[in-house]
Amino acid sequence: MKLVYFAWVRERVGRTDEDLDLPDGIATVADLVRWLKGRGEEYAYAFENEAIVRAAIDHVHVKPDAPVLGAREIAFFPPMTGG
Amino acid sequence: MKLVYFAWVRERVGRTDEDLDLPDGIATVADLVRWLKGRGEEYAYAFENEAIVRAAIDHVHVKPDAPVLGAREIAFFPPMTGG
Amino acid sequence: MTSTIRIQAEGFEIAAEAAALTTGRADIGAVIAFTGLCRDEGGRLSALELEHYPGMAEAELARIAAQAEERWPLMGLTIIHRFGKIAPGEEIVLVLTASAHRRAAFEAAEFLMDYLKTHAPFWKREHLKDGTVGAWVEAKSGDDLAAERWA
Amino acid sequence: MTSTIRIQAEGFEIAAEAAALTTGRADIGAVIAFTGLCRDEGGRLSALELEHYPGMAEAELARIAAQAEERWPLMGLTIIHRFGKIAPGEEIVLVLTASAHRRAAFEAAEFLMDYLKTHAPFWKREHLKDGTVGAWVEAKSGDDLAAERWA
Repeated sequence: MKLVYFAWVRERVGRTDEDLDLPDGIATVADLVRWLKGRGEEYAYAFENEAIVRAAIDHVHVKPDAPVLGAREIAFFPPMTGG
Repeated sequence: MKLVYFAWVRERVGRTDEDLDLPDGIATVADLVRWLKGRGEEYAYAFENEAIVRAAIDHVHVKPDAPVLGAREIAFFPPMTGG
Repeated sequence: MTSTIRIQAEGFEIAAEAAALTTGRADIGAVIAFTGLCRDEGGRLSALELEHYPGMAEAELARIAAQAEERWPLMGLTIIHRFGKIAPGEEIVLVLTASAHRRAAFEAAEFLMDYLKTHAPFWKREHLKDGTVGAWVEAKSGDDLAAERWA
Repeated sequence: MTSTIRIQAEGFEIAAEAAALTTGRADIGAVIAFTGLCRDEGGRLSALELEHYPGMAEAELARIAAQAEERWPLMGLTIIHRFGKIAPGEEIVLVLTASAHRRAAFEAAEFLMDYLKTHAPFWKREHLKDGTVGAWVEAKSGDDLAAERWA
């Protein structure tokens, strides 16, 4: 599965994207975040305030309880500040 | 005193403007309208629905009870349809 | 504040008017340009003819503009209203508002248009495709209600 | 309905974009052009840098535009959002709405801007006059509240 990161989430994680094989038991975006936080300090820092980081699956905004099954690309980013 | 007319009020009165000496006893715009209506059919027609005709004294919108004393120019016109 | 009010027979250039408000400054975050156009009403009209009250029209637009400036933190404001015969598809009116943030610019532009429709001494009459002169356009009660929102 | 959505590094011409919506038709009565500009924040900023999520940004603007079209009787709609480094005084975003009457055009333009601010995947960071890279701009709770008005 492809993960992509933007703005300060990207800076904290230290990469723009990565391909990861998820272990069993990761059903939702929230599960994925919990697992990522255990992978290293950079992830723990990026997701230290889980409530603020937003997610999108295949270019569509989703909530933490969204299922990740079948996702091709999951993105994490701060609240948007366009316009 | 100068009176000016616009749009269908002008068409009904049959003139764009006129200079009139008002008789005694005309204190307000409403008094003026009542007096004008007695001056001929064209005025009676223009002001047949008094509630709809608007007035301005010296370029400022006024209500029927506005005093005419000191006015240089009084205008009568239909509701505005600009913009 | 840059404030421009013009009543004219000629058309106008939105881009030039917007540039006049914003060029050379970096404190403006939002510009609204409202353009009112002449519709042909389903092909019925050949033109709208706009009559106005010279002198009062300028004074009334200036009063409406001053109210908007008092009410919102504007950094620029432009009102251009045309008179005379205007063909379908042509511009009738331009209202520009500039502010640091979008809400003030949006609200001021809506206020200006609502007041202009109900307070500025302009009257429209229809010219029909068959060559005849049609009716005077009637004022809409919806426009009065819109203006009352700001009272 | 004429609907144009572009995400680009280059600037844009409001007049050309407005003409693309209105030229050759006579049923449009109102056009709103909202332009969002880069402010220097009291002389502090040398630029804003806009990062975006390619692919999702286009998809999200298309979704927001479709919602506006469903909600208001629009005859044309344009959204252009820039990315990259933008200097104070330059344009960041353009939203155009066209309708027969002004209320629909005003409401749709406000809706589009409120949703764009809170839903379109763009992020701004400051570049300071002293040559350093400043902070990421924080989302405003006021923008969330503005977007919730339409829910």
